[in-house]
Amino acid sequence: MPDSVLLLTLIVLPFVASIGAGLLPTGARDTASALAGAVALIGLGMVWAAYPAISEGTVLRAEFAWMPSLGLNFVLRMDGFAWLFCGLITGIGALVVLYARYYMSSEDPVPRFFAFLLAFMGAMTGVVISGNLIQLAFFWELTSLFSFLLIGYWHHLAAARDGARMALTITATGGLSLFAGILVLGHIVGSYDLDAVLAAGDRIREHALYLPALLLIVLGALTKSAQFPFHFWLPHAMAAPTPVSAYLHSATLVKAGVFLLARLWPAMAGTDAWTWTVGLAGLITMLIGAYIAIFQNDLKGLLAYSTISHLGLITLLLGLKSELALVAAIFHIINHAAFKCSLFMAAGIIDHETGTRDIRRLSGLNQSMPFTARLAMVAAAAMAGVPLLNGFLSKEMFFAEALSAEAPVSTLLNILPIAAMTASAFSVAYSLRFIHGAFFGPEATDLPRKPHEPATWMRFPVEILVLTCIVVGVLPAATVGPFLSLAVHSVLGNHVPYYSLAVWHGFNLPLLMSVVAMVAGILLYLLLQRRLRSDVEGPPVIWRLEGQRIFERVMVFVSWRLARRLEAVLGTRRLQPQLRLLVGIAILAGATAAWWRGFGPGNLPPSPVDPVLLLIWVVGGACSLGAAWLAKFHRLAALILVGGAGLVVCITFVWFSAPDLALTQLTVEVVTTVLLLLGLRWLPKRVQLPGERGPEVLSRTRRLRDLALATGAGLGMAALAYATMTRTPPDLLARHFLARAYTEGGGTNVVNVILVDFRGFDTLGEIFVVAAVALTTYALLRRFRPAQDSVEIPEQQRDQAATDANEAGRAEPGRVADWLLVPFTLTRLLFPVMLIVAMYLLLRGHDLPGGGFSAGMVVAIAIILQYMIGGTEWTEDRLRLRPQLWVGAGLLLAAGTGLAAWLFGRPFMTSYFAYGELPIIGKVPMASALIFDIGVFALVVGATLLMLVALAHQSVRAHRAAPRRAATEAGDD
Amino acid sequence: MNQAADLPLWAALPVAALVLLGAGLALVGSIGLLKLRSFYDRIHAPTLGTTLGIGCVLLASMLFFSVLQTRFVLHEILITAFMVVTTPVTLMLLARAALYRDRQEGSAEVPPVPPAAPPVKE
Amino acid sequence: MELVLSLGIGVLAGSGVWLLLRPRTFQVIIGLALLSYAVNLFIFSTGGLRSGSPAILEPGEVGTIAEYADPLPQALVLTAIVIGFATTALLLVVLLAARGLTGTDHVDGRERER
Amino acid sequence: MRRWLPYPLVALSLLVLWLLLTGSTSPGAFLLGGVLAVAGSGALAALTMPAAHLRRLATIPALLLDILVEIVRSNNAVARIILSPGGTSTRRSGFVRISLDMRSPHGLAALACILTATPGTVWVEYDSSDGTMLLHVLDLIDDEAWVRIVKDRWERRLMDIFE
Amino acid sequence: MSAAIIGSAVLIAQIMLVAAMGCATYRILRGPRAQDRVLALDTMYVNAAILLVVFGIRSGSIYYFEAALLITLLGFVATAAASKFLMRGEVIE
Amino acid sequence: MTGWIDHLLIAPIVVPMLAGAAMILVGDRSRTVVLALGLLSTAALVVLAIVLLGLAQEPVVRIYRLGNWPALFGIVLVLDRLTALMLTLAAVLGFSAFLFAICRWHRAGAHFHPLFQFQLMGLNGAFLTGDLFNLFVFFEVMLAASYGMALHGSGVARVRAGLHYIVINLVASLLFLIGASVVYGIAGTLNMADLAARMRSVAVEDRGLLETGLGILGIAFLTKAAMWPLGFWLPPTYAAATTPAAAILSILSKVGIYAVLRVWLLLFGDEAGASAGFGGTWLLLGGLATIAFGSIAVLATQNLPRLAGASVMVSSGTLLAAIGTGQVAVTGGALFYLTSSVLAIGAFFLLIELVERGREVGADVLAVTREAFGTGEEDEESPEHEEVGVAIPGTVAILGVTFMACALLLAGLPPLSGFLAKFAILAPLLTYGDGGVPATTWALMVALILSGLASLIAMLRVGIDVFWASPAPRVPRIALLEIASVSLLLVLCAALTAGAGPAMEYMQAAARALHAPGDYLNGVLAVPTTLPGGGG
Ligand code: NA
Ligand code: NA
Repeated sequence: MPDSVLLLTLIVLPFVASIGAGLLPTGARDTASALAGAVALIGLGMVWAAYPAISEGTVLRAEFAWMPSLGLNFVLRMDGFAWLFCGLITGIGALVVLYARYYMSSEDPVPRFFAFLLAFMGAMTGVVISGNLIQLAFFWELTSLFSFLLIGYWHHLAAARDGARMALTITATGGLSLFAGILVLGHIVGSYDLDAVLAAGDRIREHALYLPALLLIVLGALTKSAQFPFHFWLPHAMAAPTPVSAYLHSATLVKAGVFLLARLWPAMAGTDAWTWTVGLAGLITMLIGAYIAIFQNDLKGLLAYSTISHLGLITLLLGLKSELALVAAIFHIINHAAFKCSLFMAAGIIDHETGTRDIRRLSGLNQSMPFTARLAMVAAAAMAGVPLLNGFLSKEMFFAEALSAEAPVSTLLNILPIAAMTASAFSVAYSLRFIHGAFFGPEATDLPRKPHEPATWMRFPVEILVLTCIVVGVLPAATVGPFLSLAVHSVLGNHVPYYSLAVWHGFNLPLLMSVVAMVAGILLYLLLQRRLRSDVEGPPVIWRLEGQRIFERVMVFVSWRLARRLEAVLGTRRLQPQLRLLVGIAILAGATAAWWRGFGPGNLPPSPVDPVLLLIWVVGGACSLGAAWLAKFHRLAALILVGGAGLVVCITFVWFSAPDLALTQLTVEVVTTVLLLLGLRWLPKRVQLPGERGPEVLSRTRRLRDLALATGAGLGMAALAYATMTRTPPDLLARHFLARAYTEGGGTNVVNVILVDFRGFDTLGEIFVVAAVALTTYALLRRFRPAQDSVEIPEQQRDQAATDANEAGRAEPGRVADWLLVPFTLTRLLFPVMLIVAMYLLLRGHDLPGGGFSAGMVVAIAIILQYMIGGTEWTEDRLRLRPQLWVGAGLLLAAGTGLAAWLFGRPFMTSYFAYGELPIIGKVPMASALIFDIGVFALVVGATLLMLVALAHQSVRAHRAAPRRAATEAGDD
Repeated sequence: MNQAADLPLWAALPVAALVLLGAGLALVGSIGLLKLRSFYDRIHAPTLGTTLGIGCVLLASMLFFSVLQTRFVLHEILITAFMVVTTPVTLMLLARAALYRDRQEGSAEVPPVPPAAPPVKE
Repeated sequence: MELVLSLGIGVLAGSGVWLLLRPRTFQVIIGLALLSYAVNLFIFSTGGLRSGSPAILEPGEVGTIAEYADPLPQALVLTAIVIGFATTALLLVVLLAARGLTGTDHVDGRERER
Repeated sequence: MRRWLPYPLVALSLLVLWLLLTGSTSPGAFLLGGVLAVAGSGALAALTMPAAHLRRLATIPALLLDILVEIVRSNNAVARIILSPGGTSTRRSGFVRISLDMRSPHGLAALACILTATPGTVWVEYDSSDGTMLLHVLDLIDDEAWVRIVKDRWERRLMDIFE
Repeated sequence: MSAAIIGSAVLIAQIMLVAAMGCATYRILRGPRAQDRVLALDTMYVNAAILLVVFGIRSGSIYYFEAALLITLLGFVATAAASKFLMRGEVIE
Repeated sequence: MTGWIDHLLIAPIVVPMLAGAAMILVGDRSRTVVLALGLLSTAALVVLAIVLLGLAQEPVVRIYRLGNWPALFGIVLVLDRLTALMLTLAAVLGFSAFLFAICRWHRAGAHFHPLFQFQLMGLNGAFLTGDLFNLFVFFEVMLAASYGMALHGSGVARVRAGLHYIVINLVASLLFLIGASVVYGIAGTLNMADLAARMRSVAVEDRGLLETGLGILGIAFLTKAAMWPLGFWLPPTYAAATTPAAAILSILSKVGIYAVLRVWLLLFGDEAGASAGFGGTWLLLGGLATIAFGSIAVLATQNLPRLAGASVMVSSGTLLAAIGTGQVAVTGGALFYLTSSVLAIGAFFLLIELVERGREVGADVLAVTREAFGTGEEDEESPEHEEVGVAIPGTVAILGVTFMACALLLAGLPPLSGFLAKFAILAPLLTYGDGGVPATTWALMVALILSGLASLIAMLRVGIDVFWASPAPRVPRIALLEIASVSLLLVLCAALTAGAGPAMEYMQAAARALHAPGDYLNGVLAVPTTLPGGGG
């Protein structure tokens, strides 16, 4: 089988099967477990198939391009070490699947469970056979993710949710740190390829960035392997179904951390920094984990802390500067997987059969489930390091290393043997507690369920694992020896030290230490009997130091309270500060650039001051400042002043030879004023109260700040304008347009030719803006709901209605019709006049000031005038306006004119003009631009009316609603 | 201003006079806006500008362009016509609005609402 | 003349910014109107100021920069005026809707509590 | 004819308007102007404008001349009032209520235009139920004089034309 | 000669007209009543229209005429709307 | 003179333009016709975008001279890799949002469909145009339509947020105008390529003024890109908008990024003479601040729409900072990130509503106290029934999977493209500093990692709360099209992961072209082979 097929099958199959399992129906327990089991066995088969090549020292490798430009390829790489892990993953995986089939309730929707388990298997495989470190980080995070899903499988339980959340938060954070560390490592080495990195050990250790890389990567490994101070997530992960714990928390997930440390050992280990970080963390974890484990009342909790402790042991071994320690570490990885997995399974059986895992409630199970008890005892003995079991062997190696390792500082060296013995004694104590507490003593009578032996196949995986513990313990060299050698060789290459896997090394110091630890452990357990039976939760001395509590406090503070406070400080949801910032930063941006480079007035001699325009701008400035002053309490005045300022702008345009601008400005001015007046009716009355004058200190400073900003903006604009105006304007475009407006654009009004031809695309976009706005206002006004105090009919009208009601024989609107009699007549007469003027502006636009826009505005004004004087109903009875139709037709006409050029093989918006000869009329200019302008015209008429009429209709609605409201109010009284 | 040089003196003098007269009337009207005491007095002031004021200037403009272009320019008539038609609309609405507001405040300056007329029998 | 117009633009912009920073929606819309006058004039002014130059070509004429004002800024201003008009209308309707829905004409849709 | 050209006089005025605007008397201008004028009068018809039937057209020029004279006279008078230093204190302004006989909306509109166009008088209010009009006069010396001026000088002549 | 006469007359006239606009502005600013402000705006429009006609004479160009025309034809709509607002509390009923 | 293939350049603008206009004409008369037009247009845009993506890979920069005027005097559309990429993103997002909208949301107010088309037209126009003022116009088209989209459905929250959104954008538009007119006043051109060509030769005494104008212009862009402290408007606006509107709005902030990429790299590249690298540090610092603030905002909310809005800020900040480093390869990575983040955030916005549909009213209020971090009292469950899993209904399961996918994308975790996107920025960033690694690189690295962590924590909090902690989830009614539209975007993210190699090559090529705009300049400013002028 080619390497690539083998490796791909190994990694892809679990994911594919995971999707398959996820799609199974809820009740398909057998199908799902069969699928999962088959995948694990196939994987195991693949591992088996790879053995011949691996045993020859070949590294299986398959590489696929992924992001080659960034040095990221999908590399699958299996050496002896990876092979060993693959064996653990698939082999123990198969056993766990079998166990889970019986453990999980038939009511449980297990296909989901197996889907997660399979995906996890794939991710874990990915971690161990990644040949690219980025890819390793990729799968690393996936293991966190799927372990999260597995831990939270029973998400209806709060403990499961919390445990899952904590596990993911910590391991994924570690994963991100690992990712960063790998990036730094890649920067040092110049490649993320594992082989390249492993080959560059010396360069890495000497690089300035070694320490950051080391810290980041170690952080990732320690979090994953539940090392102090990140250990606390693991006990909470016990909320997962027991098969999950048996798989993830003994053999796979938590081993990923130590796997990584071992993997990178040749590249990164061997420095003081390494020993201090990795070794110290392992040492502390080993002790704390073992100590706490003694005081756990939950069987799984005990096993969890024991796992922490054993992983601490492995980490400590990896942290030492010794090849032999590495051998011991790898050996213990295997051993721990076997005994811990079987113990988890045993704990699960107890839980399954009795309904509880509380050591204090359990008792005398030896009677009801003797076979399980034997199995558990053997496994626990292996955990305690009893001779002739696998745990003893690696423990002996550890003791030997503790005595001989070279530590960076002698103090560490001195405490190592003592620490090793202490931890070992603790592990004896908690192993005793596990066995003694659950299986011995009088038979418990108040258990939730009546205990009996589990189903045969549920016990089978435990039997296999316990058997392994015994066989390895008795015949280490013959059984595990070759595999261990393979793994060690693939990590250390040529530097493998001599080590012996014999059961008996003669009477030596390590053996003495073992005996002492054993005796001390038994004594400790006996001493603690009373305390352990009491209801006191947690270990003495450090019971307050609960990692979870601290973690949650910190998380709530940092990620919620602090974040909210910071968001309030650094951000705002109010408009005024946002605008202040925007204006302020714009001023700053301009000022900084100006200050950096400096700009002064240009060299153009200033044109002589026209006293008339000067005076006009005195008026304009007064209007502008007046509007700013009065806008709060005298809205109408402000509006009128804006009108005045607009008029000044309009005159300025005239002054500087821009009649088109003047016309447009004027029409826009009028329509805007009418619009704002229409809106004024719906705003609250705002009158200046006597008390409102004196501004408080706070608001005074705020006003001063705003005044400064406004002054800054004004001065800035003035400076910018003056500097621009006094520079010779570049005239390339101007020349071009002036020269070609008539000859190539067919019009004498250059501005209009630019608008409808040279830059007609701008105009096309512009009318779509108008259309979009009109549609939006229409849509918004359809849902308009006036404020409570604006709903009522204005008092003017109510007063008049009351007066009219007193007059017999006069209908309510009578008076109004009277006052409006003359204006009514005159404005109706003006209607056709305005239309004719509009046509005039439209048709001559290309050659003379005018054009579609101003013409459209005039028509809209003409119509709105009728609305104003005649009233909505009257006008709409007579003029059937379909503003939306005008809008649509206008847009299509304008766009269609642009499109028509395609028919002639020209680009969009290419114009066409010619002078046609017509009888009687004579020469007639025919320009496609005119049709375009007519489109603009139609759109402007439609859009303006759509907005104005929609706004006007609100009054009609209010009038209709008012009597209704009056009626209901009367009914309420 | 270049074209003005081409204007014969006989035309220039009346054009100048008319322009000054018109502008003067408009100014006087606007001064009235400042000087006159009540709103109802002030409402008369701008009509100086809207009638004779603009009329004189338009006449000047007609004269100026007609002589220069040696043909009649009659555009300006339109402005006059528009002014005549539009001014009453504004002023009537405005006067009426002021009347309403003053009555509302019970001002003694304005006449009260006329007594109810006898119902008209059809 | 340039100084006069620059100062005019400055006054319009300053008044506009002042109003923009006020708390009432109506003040804001008036401020934006003034600001867009300032900006329109500014765009217009970038083509240089030409008083009394002809605005329209003679038929068949090839215009020159010596005689005519730069027409491009004018075209840009026209587009800007139209877009400004449309957005002012929209803002008006939105502020009315906000006033209707929230019951206040404060820009934040609620009075500032102090 | 009525259907296509509801207001011939209006249409004619619109044509004149068009010709004045374009400043052209070419056949093309006439043709286009004519079409637009007819369309414009149609638009007016849509607004259900009551048609005016003018009579005694011959009196119009004299009326216009009178109006012009009156405008010049009152411009002078009002300008004096404004400019004279004490003009504001000795003068009395006030409202005059005048009962009108004219009912034609066109006639009333014309009257309003005349009164507004002559500085010193402003039409304030009109009550159709009894046909009274409220006039504000800047320089009100004699109420009755104003009633006479309005009724004799303007209303009667307008009624001749419009009713 | 003609140029000087017309030129100075036009300049004086324009200054008078701007002064007139200034008066109107003062009235807008001072009020006291809303109707005064509306009236002043109307006056301002008229003065502006006259100013533009005079400017037409000054520049000898007929292209500014339309602006004056539009001011007279459309300017009143704004003031009429404001008046209507004062009179009835809303512009369109 | 122009082959049909040249017209393809303008088709992304013309198609929605015509569709929208026709929709207005049809009005309320036939809903079917409107829907058919919409479907036709949005689907056509996807096809067009793919074709243009192909065209963009040809070595020449394609240009389209509107009105057949030479590039200097008329307006040109330019197609390069970046443009094609942005067009594709807009088209895909548009298509998804359209499918989502027609299930129910388009009935929430009037004129949804034409506004939607105009929105797409504005976006496409902004991406295609090569003219600074025309860019303004299309910004306005886009914004005008976006106002409609943001306000679609009305209601207090939308109107309140919409008011802020509109006012701020109006001010930003004015700044844009000021900047553009200074550019015209000094450089005398509006064509971006021409402007770039003239940058070197700007007189010393004019350079300060020009840079002032460009600085102001930059503020306008950065406001739209929601850079801190100019982007506070974004989360509330997007959160308040209706779902499809929010999805389509989410690409709007990227238009600001696009503008920065386009204009800034064009004008201030290495060839800009004295102005080279103008403001780059500010871009980088602003980006970092935006990441920080966005991450804080992500953490500070339990409300999914706000969370999504804050995520948009994080993504904007990341892009700004990456661009601010001024390195080609980092820009390439940024483009990869841009693609991934647009798709992810779009999917997330669509998903949020589906998720919330199944939630009980007020659930999240309770959740904050009860389940923020499990600090509340533990639930009391009876031990007999506890250890049996709860079956998850299919709909909820699909939602859960899609939610998880979005969470992973936002947090930058594998297996979807979020992880690779961060890698694509970080890897070249670290590789560059061959001597020492500059502090800003570390800062950006920390910011990226921590922002991912913040997203993870926030999404975890909300996800657990929604999918796990709610008692007996009510199965929401979800149309197939709705979930399909979300899935489409997520599948694209997966495809981006799988095809990361070719995708990254495209992005790198685009980045190289952006940093060395010689081809762009030559392509745009080439003398047309045909006679100019539209006459005759
Ligand atoms: Na016990
Ligand atoms: Na009068």
